[in-house]
Parts: sequence; C-alpha cells; structure tokens
Amino acid sequence: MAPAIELTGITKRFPGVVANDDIHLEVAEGEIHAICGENGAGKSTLMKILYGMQPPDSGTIRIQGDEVELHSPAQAIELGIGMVHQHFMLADQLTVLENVILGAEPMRSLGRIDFQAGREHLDEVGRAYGLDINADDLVETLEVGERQRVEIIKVLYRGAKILILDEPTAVLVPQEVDELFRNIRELKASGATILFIDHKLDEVLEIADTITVLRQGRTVGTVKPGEVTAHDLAEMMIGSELPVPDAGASTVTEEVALELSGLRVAGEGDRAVVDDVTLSVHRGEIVGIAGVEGNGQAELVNAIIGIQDPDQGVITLLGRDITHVSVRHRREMGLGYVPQDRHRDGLLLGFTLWENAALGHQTEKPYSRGPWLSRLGMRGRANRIKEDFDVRTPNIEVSAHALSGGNQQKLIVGREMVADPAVLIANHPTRGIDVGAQAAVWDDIRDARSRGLATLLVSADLDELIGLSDTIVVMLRGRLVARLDPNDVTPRDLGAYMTGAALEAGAP
Amino acid sequence: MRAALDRLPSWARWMVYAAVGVLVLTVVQGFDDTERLTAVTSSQAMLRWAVPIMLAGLGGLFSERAGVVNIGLEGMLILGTWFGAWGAINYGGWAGLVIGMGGGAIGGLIHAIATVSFGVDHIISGVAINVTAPGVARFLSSEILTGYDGGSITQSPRTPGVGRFTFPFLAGGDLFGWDTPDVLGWFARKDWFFVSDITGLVRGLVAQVSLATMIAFALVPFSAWLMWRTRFGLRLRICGEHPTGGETQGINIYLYKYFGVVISGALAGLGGAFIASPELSGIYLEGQTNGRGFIGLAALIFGNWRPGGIMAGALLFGYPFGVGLRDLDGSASHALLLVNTIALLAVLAWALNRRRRIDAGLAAGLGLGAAVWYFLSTTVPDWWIAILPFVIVLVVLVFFSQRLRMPRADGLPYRKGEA
Amino acid sequence: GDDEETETVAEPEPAAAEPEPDPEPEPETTEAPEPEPEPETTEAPEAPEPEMTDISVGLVFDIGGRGDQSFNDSAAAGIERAAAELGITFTEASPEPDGSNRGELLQLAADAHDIVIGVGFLFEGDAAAVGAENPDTRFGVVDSAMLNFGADPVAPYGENIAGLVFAEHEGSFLVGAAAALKSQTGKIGFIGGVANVGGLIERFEAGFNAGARTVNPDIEIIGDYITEAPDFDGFNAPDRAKEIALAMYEEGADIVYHAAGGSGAGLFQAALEQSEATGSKVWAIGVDSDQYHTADAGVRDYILTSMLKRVDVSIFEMIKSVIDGTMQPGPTAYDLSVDGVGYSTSGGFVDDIAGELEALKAQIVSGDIAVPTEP
Amino acid sequence: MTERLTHRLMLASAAPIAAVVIAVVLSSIVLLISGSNPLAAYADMVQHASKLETQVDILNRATPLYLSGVAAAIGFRMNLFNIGVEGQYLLAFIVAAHLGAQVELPSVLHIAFILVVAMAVGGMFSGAAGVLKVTRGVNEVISTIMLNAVVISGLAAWWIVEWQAGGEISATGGRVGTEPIAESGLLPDINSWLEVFTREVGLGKKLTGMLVVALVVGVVYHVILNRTVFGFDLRSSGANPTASHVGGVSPKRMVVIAMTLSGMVAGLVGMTELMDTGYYPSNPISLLGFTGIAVALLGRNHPAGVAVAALIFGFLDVSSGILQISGAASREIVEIMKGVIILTAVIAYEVVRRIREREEAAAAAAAMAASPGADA
Ligand SMILES: Nc1ncnc2c1ncn2[C@@H]1O[C@H](COP(=O)(O)OP(=O)(O)OP(=O)(O)O)[C@@H](O)[C@H]1O
Ligand SMILES: Nc1ncnc2c1ncn2[C@@H]1O[C@H](COP(=O)(O)OP(=O)(O)OP(=O)(O)O)[C@@H](O)[C@H]1O
Ligand SMILES: [Mg+2]
Ligand SMILES: [Mg+2]
Repeated sequence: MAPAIELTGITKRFPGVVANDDIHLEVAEGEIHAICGENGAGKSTLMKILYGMQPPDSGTIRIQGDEVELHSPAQAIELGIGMVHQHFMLADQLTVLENVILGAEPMRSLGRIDFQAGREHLDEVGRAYGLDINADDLVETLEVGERQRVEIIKVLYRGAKILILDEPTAVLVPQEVDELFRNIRELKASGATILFIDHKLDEVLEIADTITVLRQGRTVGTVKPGEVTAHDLAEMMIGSELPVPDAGASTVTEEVALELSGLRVAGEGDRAVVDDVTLSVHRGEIVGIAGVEGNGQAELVNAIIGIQDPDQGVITLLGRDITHVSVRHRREMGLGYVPQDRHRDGLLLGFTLWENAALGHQTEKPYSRGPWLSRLGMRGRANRIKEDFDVRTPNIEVSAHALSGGNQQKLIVGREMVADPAVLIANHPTRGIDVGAQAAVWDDIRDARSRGLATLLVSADLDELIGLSDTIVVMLRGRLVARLDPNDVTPRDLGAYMTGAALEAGAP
Repeated sequence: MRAALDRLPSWARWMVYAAVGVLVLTVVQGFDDTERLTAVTSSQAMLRWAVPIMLAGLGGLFSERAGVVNIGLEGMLILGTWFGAWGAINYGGWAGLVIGMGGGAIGGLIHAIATVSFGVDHIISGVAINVTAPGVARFLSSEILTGYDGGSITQSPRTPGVGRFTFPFLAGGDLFGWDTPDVLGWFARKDWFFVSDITGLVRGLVAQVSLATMIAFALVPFSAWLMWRTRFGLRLRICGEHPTGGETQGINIYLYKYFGVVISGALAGLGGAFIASPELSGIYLEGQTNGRGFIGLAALIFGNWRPGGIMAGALLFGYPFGVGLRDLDGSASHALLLVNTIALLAVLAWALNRRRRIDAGLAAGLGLGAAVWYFLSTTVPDWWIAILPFVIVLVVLVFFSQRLRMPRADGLPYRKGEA
Repeated sequence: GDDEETETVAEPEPAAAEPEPDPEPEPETTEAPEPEPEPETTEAPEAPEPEMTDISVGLVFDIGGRGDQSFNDSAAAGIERAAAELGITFTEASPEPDGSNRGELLQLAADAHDIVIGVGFLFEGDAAAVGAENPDTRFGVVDSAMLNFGADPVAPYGENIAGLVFAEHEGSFLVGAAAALKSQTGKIGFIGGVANVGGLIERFEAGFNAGARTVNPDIEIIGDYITEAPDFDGFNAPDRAKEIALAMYEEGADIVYHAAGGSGAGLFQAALEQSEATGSKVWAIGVDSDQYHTADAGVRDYILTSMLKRVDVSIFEMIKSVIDGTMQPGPTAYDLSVDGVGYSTSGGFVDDIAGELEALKAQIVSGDIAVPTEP
Repeated sequence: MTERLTHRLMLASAAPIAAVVIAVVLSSIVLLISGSNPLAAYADMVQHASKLETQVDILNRATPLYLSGVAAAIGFRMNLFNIGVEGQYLLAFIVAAHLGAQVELPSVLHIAFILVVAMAVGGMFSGAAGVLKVTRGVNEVISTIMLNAVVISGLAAWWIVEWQAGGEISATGGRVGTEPIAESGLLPDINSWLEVFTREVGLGKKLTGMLVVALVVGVVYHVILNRTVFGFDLRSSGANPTASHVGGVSPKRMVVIAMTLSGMVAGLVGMTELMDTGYYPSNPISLLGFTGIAVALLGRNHPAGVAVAALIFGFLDVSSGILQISGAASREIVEIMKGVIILTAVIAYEVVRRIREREEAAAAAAAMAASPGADA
C-alpha cells in the first residue's frame, strides 16, 4: 500500500533562511508520526507546505501515492488533509459552530447556510471522538483546552483522514495532554493518519509510532520510539545534549524585594480575577508561579508592573508602596519585565534594535539626559546587549522584526538585565524560542539571581518552573492554592495542582 | 415591565422604543405649537435624508466586515453622484442607480487593489481616493457634461428618477387597479392625541415612497441576512475577524476582501446616485455630497457594525436634517431642545440604574443645559439646527461608545501565507 | 449703517466722481516682471466701431465657473457678446475649490490680457492688490463697488479698477411684486443660499419682501436660508433647497423665489414635484439669468419669471467703456434705470401683470419708491 | 558602507520618484485622451514655476499646507486620525482674529499673542477629541468629523455674526468679517530675506512671514520627535501602544497630548491668511485641513517629507492657474495628478518597505548563519 504521505526533496527558502532543505518524509497509512526539532527547525513550514499554505521551492508531494501540487489549503482539505495550527486559528467573536463550518458550510438554497445540519454534524463528530463542546458558544468565552477541542473538531468535521497537529500540547497541562492523547489514539483507531509535532520528548515517545527529527531544515533521521531514548532524540535534535534548567545552590536572602498583600484585581462584572494574593519575593530568590493559562496570572503580572489597577491590596517594591505608582516610576525604581508576548508587549517591530534596546528605560541614563535622548548612549547600550547577550544580528540598525524570535527574546532579556533591576517579572521568558536561546535566557536569570535579583517567574513550561524556581506557588481561579518545593515535585504533581485535581483529592 | 421588554424579539423591542419616542415628540411639540415633529412630511424627509447616509454606512459595513477600513466612502459617493447622474440622463432612472453603483464600485476596486493586493494602509488609500474622486468627477464633467444641454463643468442637466409606491391598505395605494382604503391616513386625520401622530408618521413611511428608498431600506435586512445567514456572509466576516484562520480553512481571503470592498464602493455609489436623483437633488452638482460619506462612517460606528444599527444611526441623522430644513419658523427646532432634554433624562435614569456615576453626571449636566436653553428662549438660531444631527450623534457616542465592538481584524494588514 | 452705502450704489457718481486724481503710482517701471509693455494706445483706440480690436480679456469666474446656469453663465454670455460684437479675445479661468488662488489667477490674467474681470465680490481684495501692481491693465469686479472704505475719504482702489454693482434689491422688488400679484394663496417664499455673506443675499430678500408687500400688504412671506457663512454649501445644495421649498409649498406658499445659485435646481424640482403631486400648480422664480432658458426644459413651465441681474450687460459695457476710453473707476451701478436688473418675461407667465410691474419699475426709477437693502 | 548608504538612499528615493513618474505618465494619457498636448502643458507649468513671483505663490500656498500636514502627521505618528484639522484651524482662526483685534500690544507681543491664542484654541478643541477618546472611547475619526461640523456650521457661523459688528459690513465694498487687527499684530512679509538671494520680488507678491513659523514648527517637530524622550514615547506609543505601555508610557496620556499638539499646529494653519489680511472673512480659505491629511500621507509624516509634499501640492495648485490661462490643458488635470501621485506614492512606498524588510531579514539571517552554530 502506498504511504499516506510521501514528501521528496522539499526545499523552501525564506529571505536569508533555508527553512526546509531537501526534506524527505514518508508517513504510513494509519500511523501516528511525530516530527521533532528545535524551534526554527522548519517543522511548521513543512506542514504548511503539506497543507497548501506555502508553495515549496522544489520537491514533490504524494498523497496516497498520487503526486499533487497544492496551491491552497482548499486543495489539501479536498484531499482529506486537516491541520491544527500551532497558534489558534479561531475568530473570537464568532460562535463555535461558525468557526467549525467555515469553508465546509452545509448549504440550503439561495446560498444560505444550513446551520441546523451543521450543528447536528458537529455534535455527531464531538460525540464520536469524545470532544464535548457547545456549538453556540462564542469562542471568546472558551478556555484554552476547549479552544483546542474546537480546533480538532474543525478538522474532523471535514472528515480529514490525515491530521496535522502542530504543537498541540504547548498550552495544555499534563491532564489535558492525557485527554488529547486519548483522542488521538481514538482517531488512529478509526483509521486516521496523524502527523504530530512536538518537542517535548517524553510526550513524543509516549504517543508516536514513528518519529522524524528535523534540524536546521534538514531531516536528521527517522526512528521508532522503542529504539531510542529521550536522550538520543535530544542529541539528534540539537546535535548535543538537551540543556536542562537548573537553579544551582540557593542564594535566597532575608531581604524582601517584592511584596504583595491581599491583592485583588477585578475583571469583567466585578468578578475577582486575582483574589487575595499575598506573596513575597526575596532578593536572590526565584518564585515560580504555576497555573493553567487564564487563572489570573496575566492580571497579577499586569497589576505588579502597573498597567492594571488592583482594587484591593498593596504592592511593595523594596519597601515602598507602589500600588498606585505609574509604570514608568516602577521601572525607574528597579522593576524589570520580560513579557510573554514579545511582539505585542515587548518590541517596536518597525524600530531599530537600538531604539528597542531603550524601550522601557528611555528616561534613564545612558539612554537619555533630562528630556533629551542620547543616541550615543542608546547605540552604545544596544551594542553592549548585542555582545553580552549574544543577539545575532548584522548590526543594531536593522529593525526588530528582522530578528528571529530567539534573538528578539535575547534582546529583551538583555535590555532588562543591563538596567540592573532589583526585581524581575519574567512572564513565560522562553516561550517559543529555540533551545540555544532558552539556555541563554536561563543562564541570564540565574546569573542575576546570584547577584541578588528577585525574580517572579510565570511559566507554562513545568520543567522550567521546577528547574529554576526556589519556590513554586500554584495559582487557580485567581487564588494562590499551593506553595510547593521544586525539589520534591514532579510536573505531573504540579499539573494536578494546577487543574485543582490535587486539591479535591485532598493532597498536601 | 423591563422583563416584559426583554422577552420581546429585538425588532419588537425597537418598535416599542420608537413608539415611546413618538409619544415624546407628540407631547413636546404641543408646547411649541408646532406639528412638524410628527408630520407625515417629516418622516418622509427623514427617509430621504437618511438613505445616502445609510447606504454609505452599509458600504462601510461590507468593507469593514471584510477587514478593510473604508475612509474613502466620500470619494465613492462622489463617483456615485457623477455616474448616477450620467447614467440616469442617458438611460433613465433605474440605469442611473445601477451605473452609479458601478461608479462607486470602481472606487471600491481601486481601494481593494491598494489595500488588499498592495497592502497599503487603509486610511492612506481611502484618503487618496477622497482626493482623487472630485478631480475625476470634475474632469469627466469637463469632458462630457459640458457637451449636454444644461450641463456644465460643475453640473448636469436634470436627472430622471424612478417611480414611487404607496402601500395598499396602509396608505391607500393601488392594488391591481383597486383604490384601497387609506387606513393610516384615516387615523392620522382624526386628530386623536398620539394615535394620529404615530399613524401619521408611519404613513409617511409607506405613502409615495420612492422605489429607490424602498430598495435602500430593503438592503438593511438583506445585508443582515447576507452577513449572518449565508455562506458568503460568513466567509466575508472571517476576513474581518481572523483572516488567517479563514485561510487555513481554505477560504480565499483576498477574493472575499475584494468582494467586500467592491460591494462597499457599489453601495456608496448607490448612495451617490440617490443624492443625484430627484429624490434629493435631481441633478449632479459638484460638492453636493457635503461630507455624507464621513457621516456614513459615523453611522457605521454608531451602529456597531450592524445593518440595523447603521439604519438607526442614519435615521438619527436624517430626522433632524429633514425636520431642521423644513422647520421654516424654527418652532420645531426649539421643541427639539426639549426632546433632547427628555432623552438626556432617560440616559440619566439609565445611568443611575446602572450606577454609572460619571454618565449620570454628564447626562444631568447636558440635560440641564438643554432645559435651561429651552425655557429661556423662544427660538433657536439656524446654526443650531444645522449642527444638531452631529451633536446628537456625538452625545450618543459619548455615552455608548464603550459598548461598541468592531471586527477584530478591521484595518490590519493581511498577507497570504504568513500565518 | 448701510444707508449711505446703498446710496453709493444707487447713484453711479458720488464718491467715485470727486476723488482727486492723486495717488496713482506713476508707472515707475520697475524691472523684469512686466512681460509685454502694454502700449497705452491699445487701451483707448479711437475707433469705437465693432471692428476687430486686439483687446484681450481674462475672465476669472468664481469657484464653480461657467455653467451654473445663472450668475457665472450670465458673465459668460457677456464676454461672448463682447467677443462677437467688439471683436475682443478672451480666456477663462476659475479658482481652486478652496478658493485659495484668486489673486494668482488675476495676476496671471493681467500678465496676458488688457482687461481682467473677476466674477464675484470675493475678488475684491485680490483685485485691489493686483490692480495696484498692474496699473496698465484694467480690472473689473462684479458685485463689488471697488471702493476703499478704509481710506478717508472713501475712494476707488485705483484709476484702473472698476466695480460692477447691481441693484439686486430693485430687481427682487419687481419679482416680489410679481409673486404677490400672482399668488393665489397669499403666501410666498424666499430661499437664500448663504446667510451673512456681508448681507449680499439679504438684499435679494429685502427687495423681494418689499415688492410683495407693496402690492399686497397682507401677503405672508416665508423666508429661509440654506446655510450660514462660513458654510458655503448653501450655494451647492439643491437637495436642501428642494426640501425647504417643499416645506414652503406645503405650508401654502405657491410661489418661491431663490437666491441660492446652484441650489436653485432643487427649487425647480420641488415646484415640479409639488405641482404634480397635488395637481395645483406652484411656481418658482429664478435668479440672475433668465432661468426659463437656462434651467432644464422639464422644469421650465414652473418658472414664473426670473430676477435678471445683467452681469452680461455689465461685462459687455465695461469692456466697451475700456475700448471707448470712458471707463469709470470705482462703482458703476447697474440698476433698474439702466436695465442692469429686471425681470424676465419668458414663458409669458407674467404678461398679464406686465402693466403693474412696469408701473412699479417706473416708480423705482423715478425715486418714488425707495427699495430697502436690508430685510 | 558608502555602497550601503547609496543603496539605502536609492531605496528611499525610489518610491517618490516612481510616484511622480507614474503620475506624469497617467496624466499624460488623460491629457492625450482629452485632446491636449501634455508636453505643452508641462512646459507651461515648469516655465511658470521658474519665475520668482510664482515661487512666492508656491511658498505661500505650501506654508499653510505644511502646517496642516504636520498637524495631521502628529496624529498619524500616534495612530490617530485627526480628521478635524479643518474645524480646528477655522475655529482658531476666528477666535484669534477676534481676540487679536481686541488688544493693543507692541508688535512682537501682539503677534505672539495671536499665535498663542490660535494654538491654544486649536489645541484645546482637538484635545477635547482626545479626552473623549480615552475617557469615553469615542473614536476620534467620528468625533472630529462631528466637531468639524460643529465649528463650520455652528460656532463660526454664530461668532462671525457676533464679531463682525466691529468691522464694516457691506456687500459692495466694505469689509465682511471680524474687526481688523491693528498693524502691530500682522506678521510682516519676508520678501527682503528672499531678495538677499534673488532679485526684487515684483507684482506685489509678498512671501508670508508664516513661512518662518512653519519652518520652526517643522524643526521643533523633528527635534521633539526624534531627539527627546517625549518624542520617543510618542513614536513608540503610536507604533505599539501595549509594548509602550509596558515600557512606562501611558497610552491614554499620549493620545490626549498628541491630539492637543496636533490641534495646536492646526491652529496655526489659518494664520497665514490672518497675518496677511488681519481679519477673519466670511469665506476663509477652506479645505486646508483635508488637503493637509493628503500632504502628511504623501510626506510620510516626516518633517522634510511633508515639506516636499506641501511644495508639490503648492506647485500643482499654482499650475492650475497657468494651465487655464494658457489654455494648454484643463485644470482638472491638476486634481487628477494629486490623486494619482498619492495613490502611486503609497503603493510605491509599500513596495519599497517590503523590499527593505526582506533585505534586513536576509541580512539578519546571514548574521545568524555566520556566527558559530545555533547551539549554545
Ligand atoms: N513567512 C516566513 N517568512 C520568513 N521566514 C519564515 C517564515 N516562516 C518561517 N520562517 C523561518 O523559517 C524557519 C523555520 O520556521 P518554522 O516555523 O518552520 O520552524 P518550526 O520548526 O515550526 O519552529 P517552532 O518550534 O518555533 O514552531 C525559521 O527560521 C523561521 O524564522
Ligand atoms: N524621506 C523620507 N520619506 C519618508 N519617510 C522617511 C524619510 N526619511 C525618514 N523617514 C522615516 O521617518 C522616521 C523618522 O526619520 P528621521 O529621519 O527623523 O530619523 P533618523 O534618520 O533616525 O534621524 P536623522 O536623519 O536625524 O538621523 C523614520 O522611521 C524613517 O523611516
Ligand atoms: Mg512551528
Ligand atoms: Mg431653517
């Protein structure tokens, strides 16, 4: 029998990068085929090519043995290929049903959509695969896990036989991952072929029938999970050992740098999204906050950095009440911030690197003197950040969007670190960046910690949390529900706390 | 009462609100000894003046629902007036409307090419169209209209219009040659408090209505139907909400954006043709759009990117426009001050009910101002009526802007394959 | 305190006649900027006969330009007549829509022509300035006295600058009288284009009202303006004129007079629609040109008469006076006595009252009736 | 390095040059279709513009357009669309004219007083739209459109009647408008400055002193924007309000400030006319606000770019006169050229921007590849 998918000699260049370089890939009918590779290895690009979103520069695609040329996702869908993207592709202001049927609308006369038929079919699909979702909810009201389900239903709705899942576990907690894996196995049982992208190796080993590893756009090899260890895979991926976050010896001091007491932040309709949070971070300490996304971490961070007003409670920075102090003032007092979404919160993409290097510190020396900017100072600092934090760029005159994500992140971390803050809020500091950059960021945080930096680390990467933190607190529905010692907690335990399972079970 | 209202379908709820509004108008006009506020002719004038604004707003709707901000509506309206007049003069009233749409659609197409294909900033492209359209219209006039008897570089000969229609029974229109009874007219002539007023107003909406007006108003539910019931509408909306999401589901986003923007131009063009039709001007005259494209944009935002809202916004502009022009002795304009006061009192009640202190304060202040002015004067200056529609919309937006939601991806650049 | 001005306008001589021939900046020829030396001889050719002269005229319309079917078209008619009868050549221009380059156009026209005429009082300031710079060119400005009221005593802006002013109130008086005489309902209307433009449009209203009241003291007159300065849309808004006119007709007015430029088309349309809708005929009165002829054929039958403002005559006469060497600096008034204003009889709708109108006209000319200029 | 510089310069100038070339080609086609000789028309335009007196006209025309363009540009830099420059300058114009006529001051103070009043009025009126935006969420496009109407059909119409009492009113000769400002309040022309470099300016043309003010505004705009912390705040907040907010810049504050500054510059637009005539007429030069938006866009909100755009518009406007007088072409061609230039310019800018972005990305990636391995 012909393989479900056969890619030969796929090459794809972007300005300055070869994202895919002569890639060969064979996926057998009915298998779960995992694709691993570090950030920027070209996984998504390859999948987009297979899905018709981007034309390859060269190479051929065979589906069920037939050579095809894909110019649009519509063609791929026609061939029974469905893709769940790395980022949610859902319109918030539309209903689940509208999102799902889009592009495959059941029709009545006069171009009308047969919503009833769509709803029935959606429910049917949901029941068949155990994906429970209300068709008429607005997507904006859904939680992350539910959105993920909608994405999968979208694909199944069109009867896709070949499913591409691009890092579906990135935003899920372990329990949700289990749920997802159950779904995937069911899909496989019903005859679907699944391409599964992930770089969490234990997950890959758990679910995959076959694993293909990409590195810098090239296929490194194809292996069976039984034949390799996570260690082997890691080596294949990056050519050396996978770095692990490790805090090293404790440097925690007695001196409190950041203190929150009784903090409450109201969300829509006066509901508390951050509820009575009391927490202190000492100099030299890294406090990790674990939690499923949407449990108030974002609002907590916003309140600390000053872009959202708490309606109760006090925030103290280095002994001074900053609850109602402006963002700028807080920053001048020594509050550093690495945002989770660097494009939205961290950078001015169209601006030069040296302008970006000053963002958030433009009132401080050497970036400015009084009301005047100092271009010399800005450029000097930017060059220093470039050197010290290994930002790979031809020069500091290019605009920020020319950099890869990892380098952008290094720039941001560097910018915050050179300002020598007393407290750093690191919000998912390594999200979506490659291993090299990840290791560099970890090193930077550790170094600063040893110099007395107090860090509040919010992360979805549980290994990162456990590896870096001196203390971990778990946030659930706006409250801090547990305080754990990273030395004796596993990601799985942590997941249980995050979902509330551990609390219900009456665990410690 | 509140619960009862909430149980009604939204169209019925709006009917109730409208009836309450008419009741207020009826009561208030008594104080100023005028009948203009609820005259049949007032509602007819309101319709006439609302149509181009509404069409421009609907045009904006199609464009912005497809994610393209259309500040070029004014220019498309101008093209519509020229082509509409030219078409009507040469081929008759109906052709005028169609050709006017075509003229506007050309403007839309240019906007689409610039914004969708070339990724030009939407505002910039729109402004460019606004700058270019008058020049093109003038050039065409100098090349073509000057050759017509009665035409010139700035104006055309008189344009023919399309027919009118009177609804049978409601307003006594013909039904297959049978002269039906004029039910609303009968009530309206009775001089019964409120009943006659509301029937009069409603009769104005159904008697001697231009077919073009009827088409324009039919476009409101049609747009809503198209937008929320059809495949075309769903695909159009995804362009404004999450185009890359649509792309991944096999939708040709560029194509639908083009559709949206070209339809937008066509609707604005229809609005322009309407202005040049005998319903309003009866000729093409340079400068006659008078900024209605921008007002349409205001109606679009006011209407929260929904057809019904746009219609409400257009009527809210159209009513004071029409009544103000017809108000020869200024009595109605003066009475409108009291209407404004009452409306602000209603806002005050709403704000107090919701415990919105700032809104309440604002409403009280503005209401008090209007009341003081009303009671200390007997007439209002002409300029006040000229700006009243704008003031009303501004005030409404001051209170209700926060509840507006524009399409998520409206105005954002989109390029295929960059997901 | 406009009374004195009114007089200034009505009598062609007074202030204008006495001023001493003083401050003429002697052609102390600077250097470059004059392109062709304009020989004095060209301007005062001895032959007043309609021979081919080589006089050229630059006619600068106001915004909108030729083709408004009233004011500007009347000016165009004048220049064409001058071309036909006096053999002059001419070019035309009109300013940017924002009105920014009137002065430049006058200057350009002065560079190329012997006579420059600005159509509209908005040219007043620029014509005074450009006129002073081009003493060898003759300037005429329609609707402005071209008197420097800032000077003491009041004097023309220059020997080479003429103002062509009209007694619109007198013409309006006659159409007002016609309206009152013809009205069946005892109610008539007036629509002004833009209020507060220095009282210009108000003069039409004043004359119209006075004329109507003179023949029928009980007449009811509804007056309204479309916009107020600085919103000049009122001259360009047939839709609004139509709405106002319809309201007036519905109020019972059966004759409506407009002084609203391009917006007048809306009035005619309203007259047509109202007549057709109600079956009883209502009338419109045109302005400036004989709109029976300039307006669309379809509405012709509703134009009772038009207040004629003979811009064409004034322009023709002005050019002729230059050729004759008799040009008067300062204002030349075109009033009833010289048929500078009047009413049209096209269509024959006012033939039955021609006698009364002519009698009124005679009284105005003789001074028995003084027509006010302010409503 | 020089090679890179020339390359950058070429890229930077490619767009405007392409725009002008395309506009000329398209206009030529239109002219040919309408039976005129494009070469003759262009020759007339260029020849006319080469005269000193015409150049004065162009500068006089460009000055208010430049101010209006800068006013719009300040908004654009903050992603704000101040469509209300039109209303703001007319309001500032009438108020400054009125108050300026009420005071007697030594010349320098008098002029300063008038300019300050104009800026204050424009700034407050525009700032109000900013306040409505940040406190009530009213879209500034809508609010400024509404406020335009309020000014033009409302306040100005009201005040011109109230305030013209001091001036003479007559349709046939007297002044129409506000009471004239005393000589001491009028900015003298700067012909003598020009004449240092050229010859005497003839035909009574006066180069407006507001040109100096406009230049100062341009320089201040550039310096504030590019050389001060505040300018950095403004630009960053416009480019990415959330990142900028996180970086300590309050977006709401910036909106109000930017709208106010925009309005202050807008307030100066009408001063070119006021400083020349000394009063607010019933027909002030209008539409400058709307044209300013186009000028800002063509000039890419850059102080020098806006100046070039204003000069292009000034040149085209002034050309409309000579085309009519010489009869070489209909003046509508000028309007068409304006539109085409803007459309082609924005498209060309976009194309160039993409090319530049791609080149930068390629360079950055090359730097990545050049450095030793991606793995740390
Ligand atoms: N549209 C694009 N334009 C330019 N470069 C691109 C584009 N898409 C991807 N790239 C580049 O191609 C390379 C491969 O990217 P790709 O997204 O395929 O990586 P990936 O393996 O999916 O990484 P991740 O784990 O971060 O999702 C990266 O260097 C990326 O910057
Ligand atoms: N000629 C131009 N046309 C359009 N945009 C320009 C032009 N020159 C610069 N810009 C843009 O305007 C912004 C500000 O430019 P500016 O020239 O003020 O900065 P700069 O080059 O850093 O300053 P300086 O020239 O003083 O060193 C930049 O984003 C730039 O891309
Ligand atoms: Mg990826
Ligand atoms: Mg009125």
